Amino acid sequence: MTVKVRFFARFRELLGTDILAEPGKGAAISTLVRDIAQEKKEGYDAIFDEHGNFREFVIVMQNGKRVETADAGKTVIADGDEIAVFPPVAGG
Amino acid sequence: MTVKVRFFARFRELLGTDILAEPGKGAAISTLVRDIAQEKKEGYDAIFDEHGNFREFVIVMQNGKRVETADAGKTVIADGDEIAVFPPVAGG
Amino acid sequence: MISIQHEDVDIGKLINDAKSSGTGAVVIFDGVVRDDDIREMELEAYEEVALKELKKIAEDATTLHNLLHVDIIHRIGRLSVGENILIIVVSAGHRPEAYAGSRYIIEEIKKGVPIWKKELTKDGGRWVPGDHAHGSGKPT
Amino acid sequence: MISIQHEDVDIGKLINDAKSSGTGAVVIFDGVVRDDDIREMELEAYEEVALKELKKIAEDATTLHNLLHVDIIHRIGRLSVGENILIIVVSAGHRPEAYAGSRYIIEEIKKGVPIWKKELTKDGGRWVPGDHAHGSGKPT
Repeated sequence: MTVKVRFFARFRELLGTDILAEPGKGAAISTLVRDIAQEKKEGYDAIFDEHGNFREFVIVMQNGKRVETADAGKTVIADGDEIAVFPPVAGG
Repeated sequence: MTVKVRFFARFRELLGTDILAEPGKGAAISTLVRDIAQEKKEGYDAIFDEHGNFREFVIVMQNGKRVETADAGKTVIADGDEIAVFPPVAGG
Repeated sequence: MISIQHEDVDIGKLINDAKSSGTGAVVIFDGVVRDDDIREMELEAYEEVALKELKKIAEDATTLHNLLHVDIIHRIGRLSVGENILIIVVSAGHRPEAYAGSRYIIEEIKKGVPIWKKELTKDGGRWVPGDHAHGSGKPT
Repeated sequence: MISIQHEDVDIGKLINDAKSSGTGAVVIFDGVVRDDDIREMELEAYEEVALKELKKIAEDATTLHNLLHVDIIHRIGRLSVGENILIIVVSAGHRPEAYAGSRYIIEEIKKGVPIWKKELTKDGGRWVPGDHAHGSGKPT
Protein backbone atom coordinates (compact mmCIF):
# COMPACT_ATOMS: atom_id res chain seq x y z
CA MET A 1 0.00 0.00 0.00
CA THR A 2 1.05 3.58 -0.67
CA VAL A 3 0.78 6.51 1.70
CA LYS A 4 1.98 10.08 1.56
CA VAL A 5 3.86 11.74 4.39
CA ARG A 6 3.88 15.52 4.58
CA PHE A 7 6.19 17.49 6.82
CA PHE A 8 5.74 21.22 7.31
CA ALA A 9 7.81 24.23 8.37
CA ARG A 10 11.04 23.28 10.14
CA PHE A 11 10.34 19.58 9.74
CA ARG A 12 9.92 20.07 5.99
CA GLU A 13 13.24 21.88 5.81
CA LEU A 14 14.94 19.02 7.61
CA LEU A 15 13.20 16.05 6.01
CA GLY A 16 11.53 17.15 2.78
CA THR A 17 7.82 16.64 2.18
CA ASP A 18 5.26 14.77 0.09
CA ILE A 19 7.19 11.57 0.68
CA LEU A 20 5.55 8.49 -0.79
CA ALA A 21 6.08 5.41 1.33
CA GLU A 22 4.97 1.81 1.13
CA PRO A 23 4.58 0.58 4.69
CA GLY A 24 3.65 -3.04 5.39
CA LYS A 25 0.09 -3.98 6.23
CA GLY A 26 -0.79 -3.10 9.81
CA ALA A 27 2.03 -0.55 10.22
CA ALA A 28 1.43 2.17 12.82
CA ILE A 29 1.80 5.89 12.15
CA SER A 30 4.70 6.27 14.56
CA THR A 31 6.63 3.45 12.92
CA LEU A 32 6.17 4.96 9.48
CA VAL A 33 7.24 8.44 10.56
CA ARG A 34 10.18 7.08 12.54
CA ASP A 35 11.43 5.09 9.55
CA ILE A 36 11.34 8.13 7.28
CA ALA A 37 12.79 10.55 9.84
CA GLN A 38 15.67 8.23 10.62
CA GLU A 39 17.24 8.99 7.28
CA LYS A 40 18.31 12.39 8.60
CA LYS A 41 19.48 12.61 12.19
CA GLU A 42 18.66 16.29 12.62
CA GLY A 43 15.15 15.73 11.37
CA TYR A 44 14.68 12.70 13.59
CA ASP A 45 15.92 14.60 16.64
CA ALA A 46 13.54 17.47 15.91
CA ILE A 47 10.54 15.15 16.04
CA PHE A 48 11.48 12.35 18.44
CA ASP A 49 12.99 12.40 21.91
CA GLU A 50 15.78 10.13 23.19
CA HIS A 51 13.30 7.35 23.89
CA GLY A 52 11.99 7.41 20.34
CA ASN A 53 8.69 9.04 21.36
CA PHE A 54 7.17 12.00 19.58
CA ARG A 55 8.30 15.20 21.23
CA GLU A 56 5.53 16.82 23.25
CA PHE A 57 4.86 19.70 20.85
CA VAL A 58 4.73 17.61 17.65
CA ILE A 59 1.37 17.45 15.88
CA VAL A 60 0.34 14.48 13.77
CA MET A 61 -2.62 14.27 11.42
CA GLN A 62 -4.07 11.36 9.52
CA ASN A 63 -6.11 12.49 6.52
CA GLY A 64 -6.46 16.00 7.99
CA LYS A 65 -7.61 14.86 11.42
CA ARG A 66 -5.44 15.11 14.44
CA VAL A 67 -4.11 11.94 16.07
CA GLU A 68 -2.78 12.23 19.62
CA THR A 69 0.91 11.42 19.40
CA ALA A 70 0.47 9.08 22.37
CA ASP A 71 -1.92 7.04 20.22
CA ALA A 72 0.19 7.13 17.05
CA GLY A 73 1.94 3.89 18.00
CA LYS A 74 -1.32 1.95 17.82
CA THR A 75 -3.01 3.86 15.00
CA VAL A 76 -2.84 1.75 11.89
CA ILE A 77 -2.30 3.22 8.44
CA ALA A 78 -4.56 2.44 5.52
CA ASP A 79 -3.78 2.51 1.81
CA GLY A 80 -3.95 6.05 0.40
CA ASP A 81 -3.61 7.75 3.77
CA GLU A 82 -2.03 11.15 4.08
CA ILE A 83 0.03 11.54 7.25
CA ALA A 84 1.10 15.07 8.24
CA VAL A 85 3.68 15.90 10.89
CA PHE A 86 4.35 19.46 11.97
CA PRO A 87 5.49 21.78 14.75
CA PRO A 88 3.11 24.18 16.60
CA VAL A 89 1.23 26.49 14.30
CA ALA A 90 1.85 30.21 14.02
CA GLY A 91 -0.66 31.60 11.55
CA GLY A 92 -2.53 34.86 11.73
CA MET B 1 -23.26 92.68 24.79
CA THR B 2 -23.91 90.08 22.10
CA VAL B 3 -23.98 86.32 22.52
CA LYS B 4 -24.87 83.48 20.22
CA VAL B 5 -27.23 80.67 21.19
CA ARG B 6 -27.03 77.42 19.29
CA PHE B 7 -29.64 74.68 19.53
CA PHE B 8 -29.05 71.26 18.03
CA ALA B 9 -31.10 68.30 16.80
CA ARG B 10 -34.70 68.34 18.03
CA PHE B 11 -34.19 71.64 19.87
CA ARG B 12 -32.93 73.22 16.65
CA GLU B 13 -35.98 72.00 14.79
CA LEU B 14 -38.23 73.57 17.43
CA LEU B 15 -36.38 76.81 18.11
CA GLY B 16 -33.98 77.50 15.28
CA THR B 17 -30.27 78.02 15.87
CA ASP B 18 -27.42 80.55 15.75
CA ILE B 19 -29.65 83.04 17.52
CA LEU B 20 -27.95 86.32 18.36
CA ALA B 21 -29.11 87.80 21.64
CA GLU B 22 -28.24 90.85 23.64
CA PRO B 23 -28.73 89.94 27.27
CA GLY B 24 -28.25 92.53 29.99
CA LYS B 25 -25.02 92.65 31.98
CA GLY B 26 -24.88 89.90 34.59
CA ALA B 27 -27.54 87.73 32.95
CA ALA B 28 -27.35 84.00 33.74
CA ILE B 29 -27.32 81.27 31.10
CA SER B 30 -30.64 79.83 32.21
CA THR B 31 -32.34 83.21 31.97
CA LEU B 32 -31.04 83.77 28.46
CA VAL B 33 -32.09 80.34 27.23
CA ARG B 34 -35.48 80.62 28.91
CA ASP B 35 -36.17 83.98 27.28
CA ILE B 36 -35.39 82.64 23.84
CA ALA B 37 -37.20 79.34 24.27
CA GLN B 38 -40.33 81.04 25.55
CA GLU B 39 -41.07 82.30 22.08
CA LYS B 40 -42.19 78.81 21.07
CA LYS B 41 -44.10 76.78 23.59
CA GLU B 42 -43.16 73.41 22.14
CA GLY B 43 -39.49 74.33 22.20
CA TYR B 44 -39.74 75.63 25.73
CA ASP B 45 -41.47 72.45 26.91
CA ALA B 46 -38.82 70.29 25.30
CA ILE B 47 -36.07 71.97 27.33
CA PHE B 48 -37.73 73.09 30.58
CA ASP B 49 -39.95 71.28 33.03
CA GLU B 50 -43.10 72.65 34.66
CA HIS B 51 -41.01 74.46 37.30
CA GLY B 52 -38.95 76.22 34.68
CA ASN B 53 -35.87 74.11 35.36
CA PHE B 54 -33.80 72.47 32.64
CA ARG B 55 -35.04 68.95 32.01
CA GLU B 56 -32.67 66.34 33.39
CA PHE B 57 -31.31 65.19 30.03
CA VAL B 58 -30.60 68.64 28.58
CA ILE B 59 -26.96 69.52 27.99
CA VAL B 60 -25.68 73.09 28.12
CA MET B 61 -22.29 74.34 26.97
CA GLN B 62 -20.66 77.69 27.32
CA ASN B 63 -17.94 78.21 24.72
CA GLY B 64 -17.69 74.49 24.11
CA LYS B 65 -17.40 73.51 27.76
CA ARG B 66 -20.17 71.82 29.59
CA VAL B 67 -22.04 73.67 32.32
CA GLU B 68 -24.10 71.59 34.75
CA THR B 69 -27.69 72.65 34.20
CA ALA B 70 -28.08 72.96 37.97
CA ASP B 71 -25.41 75.69 37.85
CA ALA B 72 -26.76 77.48 34.77
CA GLY B 73 -28.89 79.77 36.91
CA LYS B 74 -25.81 81.30 38.51
CA THR B 75 -23.42 81.10 35.57
CA VAL B 76 -23.03 84.57 34.14
CA ILE B 77 -22.72 85.24 30.43
CA ALA B 78 -19.88 87.32 28.98
CA ASP B 79 -19.83 89.31 25.76
CA GLY B 80 -19.12 87.09 22.75
CA ASP B 81 -20.08 83.86 24.50
CA GLU B 82 -21.45 80.96 22.57
CA ILE B 83 -24.14 79.05 24.45
CA ALA B 84 -25.15 75.63 23.12
CA VAL B 85 -28.19 73.65 24.26
CA PHE B 86 -28.85 70.14 23.07
CA PRO B 87 -30.41 66.74 23.82
CA PRO B 88 -28.36 63.60 24.55
CA VAL B 89 -25.86 62.77 21.84
CA ALA B 90 -26.16 59.81 19.47
CA GLY B 91 -23.07 59.85 17.30
CA GLY B 92 -21.08 56.91 16.04
CA MET C 1 -6.84 62.29 10.04
CA ILE C 2 -9.56 63.32 12.45
CA SER C 3 -12.49 64.77 10.56
CA ILE C 4 -16.18 65.55 10.52
CA GLN C 5 -17.25 65.73 6.92
CA HIS C 6 -19.95 65.12 4.36
CA GLU C 7 -17.78 63.14 1.92
CA ASP C 8 -17.02 59.44 2.15
CA VAL C 9 -13.41 58.23 2.36
CA ASP C 10 -11.30 55.56 0.71
CA ILE C 11 -10.83 53.06 3.53
CA GLY C 12 -8.21 51.08 1.61
CA LYS C 13 -6.06 54.18 1.35
CA LEU C 14 -6.51 54.98 5.04
CA ILE C 15 -5.34 51.47 5.94
CA ASN C 16 -2.22 51.82 3.82
CA ASP C 17 -1.44 55.20 5.30
CA ALA C 18 -1.96 53.84 8.83
CA LYS C 19 0.97 51.43 8.48
CA SER C 20 4.43 52.19 9.75
CA SER C 21 7.39 49.88 10.26
CA GLY C 22 6.25 48.88 13.75
CA THR C 23 2.70 48.03 12.65
CA GLY C 24 1.62 44.45 13.20
CA ALA C 25 -2.13 44.96 13.34
CA VAL C 26 -4.66 47.38 11.89
CA VAL C 27 -8.24 47.29 13.14
CA ILE C 28 -10.95 49.17 11.29
CA PHE C 29 -14.44 49.91 12.51
CA ASP C 30 -16.97 50.98 9.92
CA GLY C 31 -20.35 52.06 11.25
CA VAL C 32 -23.02 51.81 8.59
CA VAL C 33 -26.57 53.11 8.11
CA ARG C 34 -28.67 50.07 8.95
CA ASP C 35 -31.98 49.43 7.25
CA ASP C 36 -34.28 49.71 10.26
CA ASP C 37 -37.16 50.45 7.93
CA ILE C 38 -35.71 53.83 7.12
CA ARG C 39 -35.12 55.66 3.89
CA GLU C 40 -32.19 57.79 4.97
CA MET C 41 -30.41 59.12 7.98
CA GLU C 42 -29.64 62.76 8.67
CA LEU C 43 -26.62 63.50 10.84
CA GLU C 44 -25.90 66.75 12.58
CA ALA C 45 -22.90 67.80 14.67
CA TYR C 46 -21.82 70.64 16.90
CA GLU C 47 -18.83 70.60 14.65
CA GLU C 48 -16.16 72.63 16.43
CA VAL C 49 -16.78 70.90 19.74
CA ALA C 50 -17.22 67.44 18.24
CA LEU C 51 -13.96 67.75 16.33
CA LYS C 52 -12.10 68.85 19.44
CA GLU C 53 -13.55 65.92 21.38
CA LEU C 54 -12.67 63.43 18.64
CA LYS C 55 -9.08 64.70 18.74
CA LYS C 56 -9.00 64.28 22.50
CA ILE C 57 -10.37 60.73 22.23
CA ALA C 58 -7.74 59.87 19.61
CA GLU C 59 -4.97 61.18 21.86
CA ASP C 60 -6.27 59.33 24.89
CA ALA C 61 -6.64 56.10 22.91
CA THR C 62 -3.09 56.46 21.59
CA THR C 63 -1.69 56.83 25.09
CA LEU C 64 -3.87 54.24 26.79
CA HIS C 65 -3.52 51.56 24.15
CA ASN C 66 -0.12 52.28 22.69
CA LEU C 67 -1.41 53.00 19.20
CA LEU C 68 0.80 53.99 16.30
CA HIS C 69 -1.85 55.71 14.22
CA VAL C 70 -5.47 56.78 14.54
CA ASP C 71 -7.99 58.03 11.99
CA ILE C 72 -11.53 59.00 12.89
CA ILE C 73 -13.86 60.16 10.15
CA HIS C 74 -17.41 60.94 11.22
CA ARG C 75 -19.76 61.82 8.43
CA ILE C 76 -22.67 64.26 8.65
CA GLY C 77 -25.51 65.20 6.34
CA ARG C 78 -27.87 62.80 4.60
CA LEU C 79 -26.77 59.21 4.27
CA SER C 80 -28.55 56.29 2.65
CA VAL C 81 -28.82 52.74 3.93
CA GLY C 82 -25.44 51.03 3.60
CA GLU C 83 -23.41 54.23 3.61
CA ASN C 84 -20.52 54.69 6.02
CA ILE C 85 -21.28 56.84 9.04
CA LEU C 86 -18.12 56.49 11.07
CA ILE C 87 -14.76 55.05 10.14
CA ILE C 88 -12.13 54.38 12.77
CA VAL C 89 -8.71 53.09 11.70
CA VAL C 90 -6.11 52.25 14.33
CA SER C 91 -2.74 50.59 14.01
CA ALA C 92 -0.57 49.08 16.70
CA GLY C 93 2.30 46.69 17.14
CA HIS C 94 0.04 43.85 18.22
CA ARG C 95 -3.60 42.90 17.93
CA PRO C 96 -4.77 43.25 21.57
CA GLU C 97 -3.86 46.93 21.53
CA ALA C 98 -5.40 47.52 18.13
CA TYR C 99 -8.73 45.94 19.11
CA ALA C 100 -8.82 47.64 22.51
CA GLY C 101 -7.92 51.02 21.04
CA SER C 102 -10.58 50.76 18.35
CA ARG C 103 -13.25 49.77 20.86
CA TYR C 104 -12.23 52.51 23.26
CA ILE C 105 -12.68 55.11 20.54
CA ILE C 106 -16.15 54.03 19.44
CA GLU C 107 -17.42 53.76 23.01
CA GLU C 108 -16.11 57.22 23.88
CA ILE C 109 -17.71 58.67 20.77
CA LYS C 110 -21.05 57.12 21.68
CA LYS C 111 -20.71 58.46 25.20
CA GLY C 112 -19.91 62.05 24.64
CA VAL C 113 -19.39 63.60 21.23
CA PRO C 114 -22.11 66.11 20.22
CA ILE C 115 -23.45 64.43 17.12
CA TRP C 116 -27.08 63.47 16.50
CA LYS C 117 -28.87 61.19 14.08
CA LYS C 118 -32.34 61.42 12.70
CA GLU C 119 -33.88 58.45 10.96
CA LEU C 120 -35.99 59.46 8.01
CA THR C 121 -38.81 57.00 7.52
CA LYS C 122 -41.79 56.98 5.21
CA ASP C 123 -43.84 58.43 8.09
CA GLY C 124 -41.47 61.29 8.86
CA GLY C 125 -38.47 61.39 11.11
CA ARG C 126 -37.27 60.20 14.46
CA TRP C 127 -34.25 61.37 16.43
CA VAL C 128 -32.18 58.42 17.57
CA PRO C 129 -31.89 58.28 21.34
CA GLY C 130 -28.27 58.07 22.49
CA ASP C 131 -26.75 55.03 24.20
CA HIS C 132 -25.99 57.22 27.22
CA ALA C 133 -28.96 59.09 28.60
CA HIS C 134 -26.96 62.01 29.93
CA GLY C 135 -24.97 62.68 26.80
CA SER C 136 -21.92 64.70 26.12
CA GLY C 137 -19.31 63.55 28.64
CA LYS C 138 -18.56 65.04 32.00
CA PRO C 139 -18.50 68.74 32.76
CA THR C 140 -14.97 70.11 32.48
CA MET D 1 -14.69 34.55 0.79
CA ILE D 2 -12.51 32.18 2.77
CA SER D 3 -9.16 31.79 1.10
CA ILE D 4 -5.49 30.94 1.46
CA GLN D 5 -3.67 32.65 -1.34
CA HIS D 6 -0.51 34.39 -2.48
CA GLU D 7 -2.21 37.50 -3.86
CA ASP D 8 -3.25 40.53 -1.83
CA VAL D 9 -6.88 41.65 -1.80
CA ASP D 10 -8.75 44.93 -2.17
CA ILE D 11 -9.99 45.52 1.37
CA GLY D 12 -12.25 48.41 0.31
CA LYS D 13 -14.08 46.09 -2.06
CA LEU D 14 -14.40 43.38 0.61
CA ILE D 15 -15.96 45.92 2.97
CA ASN D 16 -18.52 46.99 0.37
CA ASP D 17 -19.39 43.39 -0.42
CA ALA D 18 -19.73 42.60 3.30
CA LYS D 19 -22.65 44.99 3.68
CA SER D 20 -26.25 43.89 3.54
CA SER D 21 -29.41 45.74 4.54
CA GLY D 22 -29.13 44.64 8.18
CA THR D 23 -25.49 45.70 8.53
CA GLY D 24 -24.79 48.33 11.15
CA ALA D 25 -21.13 47.59 11.81
CA VAL D 26 -18.21 46.16 9.88
CA VAL D 27 -15.00 45.32 11.74
CA ILE D 28 -11.85 44.58 9.81
CA PHE D 29 -8.66 43.05 11.17
CA ASP D 30 -5.55 43.41 9.04
CA GLY D 31 -2.48 41.56 10.28
CA VAL D 32 0.68 43.05 8.83
CA VAL D 33 4.34 41.98 8.52
CA ARG D 34 6.00 43.94 11.31
CA ASP D 35 9.54 45.17 11.01
CA ASP D 36 11.14 43.14 13.79
CA ASP D 37 14.51 43.60 12.14
CA ILE D 38 13.48 41.32 9.33
CA ARG D 39 13.71 41.56 5.58
CA GLU D 40 10.79 39.39 4.65
CA MET D 41 8.47 36.75 5.99
CA GLU D 42 7.82 33.38 4.41
CA LEU D 43 4.45 31.78 5.11
CA GLU D 44 3.58 28.16 4.63
CA ALA D 45 0.28 26.35 5.10
CA TYR D 46 -1.09 22.84 5.13
CA GLU D 47 -3.49 24.27 2.64
CA GLU D 48 -6.35 21.79 2.42
CA VAL D 49 -6.60 21.41 6.18
CA ALA D 50 -6.07 25.09 6.92
CA LEU D 51 -8.79 26.08 4.49
CA LYS D 52 -11.22 23.59 6.01
CA GLU D 53 -10.43 24.90 9.49
CA LEU D 54 -10.86 28.54 8.41
CA LYS D 55 -14.28 27.65 7.01
CA LYS D 56 -15.20 25.97 10.28
CA ILE D 57 -14.04 29.00 12.28
CA ALA D 58 -16.08 31.31 10.04
CA GLU D 59 -19.18 29.17 10.55
CA ASP D 60 -18.71 29.00 14.30
CA ALA D 61 -18.12 32.76 14.51
CA THR D 62 -21.26 33.41 12.48
CA THR D 63 -23.38 31.29 14.81
CA LEU D 64 -21.79 32.38 18.07
CA HIS D 65 -21.74 36.11 17.30
CA ASN D 66 -24.68 36.51 14.98
CA LEU D 67 -22.60 37.70 12.05
CA LEU D 68 -24.06 38.59 8.68
CA HIS D 69 -20.92 38.10 6.63
CA VAL D 70 -17.38 36.79 7.12
CA ASP D 71 -14.28 36.98 4.91
CA ILE D 72 -10.98 35.44 5.91
CA ILE D 73 -8.03 35.78 3.57
CA HIS D 74 -4.75 34.33 4.80
CA ARG D 75 -1.80 34.95 2.57
CA ILE D 76 1.14 32.58 2.07
CA GLY D 77 4.48 32.87 0.30
CA ARG D 78 7.01 35.67 0.70
CA LEU D 79 5.76 38.92 2.15
CA SER D 80 7.66 42.14 2.81
CA VAL D 81 7.41 44.40 5.82
CA GLY D 82 4.09 46.25 5.73
CA GLU D 83 2.32 43.69 3.57
CA ASN D 84 -0.99 42.18 4.64
CA ILE D 85 -0.77 38.68 6.11
CA LEU D 86 -4.32 38.10 7.23
CA ILE D 87 -7.48 40.03 6.52
CA ILE D 88 -10.68 39.33 8.44
CA VAL D 89 -13.84 41.21 7.51
CA VAL D 90 -17.00 40.67 9.54
CA SER D 91 -20.32 42.45 9.44
CA ALA D 92 -23.13 42.40 11.97
CA GLY D 93 -26.18 44.36 12.97
CA HIS D 94 -24.40 46.01 15.90
CA ARG D 95 -20.85 46.71 16.99
CA PRO D 96 -20.50 44.37 19.99
CA GLU D 97 -21.13 41.36 17.77
CA ALA D 98 -18.85 42.61 15.03
CA TYR D 99 -15.93 43.19 17.42
CA ALA D 100 -16.47 39.91 19.28
CA GLY D 101 -16.80 37.94 16.06
CA SER D 102 -13.64 39.45 14.60
CA ARG D 103 -11.67 38.75 17.76
CA TYR D 104 -12.99 35.20 17.98
CA ILE D 105 -11.79 34.46 14.47
CA ILE D 106 -8.25 35.76 14.93
CA GLU D 107 -7.82 33.95 18.25
CA GLU D 108 -9.06 30.68 16.80
CA ILE D 109 -6.73 31.03 13.84
CA LYS D 110 -3.77 31.61 16.15
CA LYS D 111 -4.79 28.61 18.21
CA GLY D 112 -5.21 25.97 15.66
CA VAL D 113 -4.87 26.54 11.92
CA PRO D 114 -1.84 24.81 10.35
CA ILE D 115 0.05 27.82 9.03
CA TRP D 116 3.64 28.71 9.84
CA LYS D 117 5.77 31.82 9.50
CA LYS D 118 9.49 32.15 9.01
CA GLU D 119 11.15 35.49 9.54
CA LEU D 120 13.93 36.07 7.05
CA THR D 121 16.62 38.23 8.60
CA LYS D 122 20.02 39.28 7.37
CA ASP D 123 21.48 36.38 9.37
CA GLY D 124 19.18 33.74 7.93
CA GLY D 125 15.76 32.63 9.05
CA ARG D 126 13.80 31.89 12.16
CA TRP D 127 10.50 30.03 12.49
CA VAL D 128 8.06 32.04 14.55
CA PRO D 129 6.92 30.12 17.63
CA GLY D 130 3.13 29.93 17.90
CA ASP D 131 1.08 31.64 20.58
CA HIS D 132 -0.16 28.23 21.66
CA ALA D 133 2.51 25.67 22.44
CA HIS D 134 0.43 22.69 21.49
CA GLY D 135 -0.74 23.93 18.15
CA SER D 136 -3.46 22.77 15.86
CA GLY D 137 -6.62 22.56 17.93
CA LYS D 138 -8.07 19.57 19.67
CA PRO D 139 -8.11 16.07 18.27
CA THR D 140 -11.37 15.35 16.52
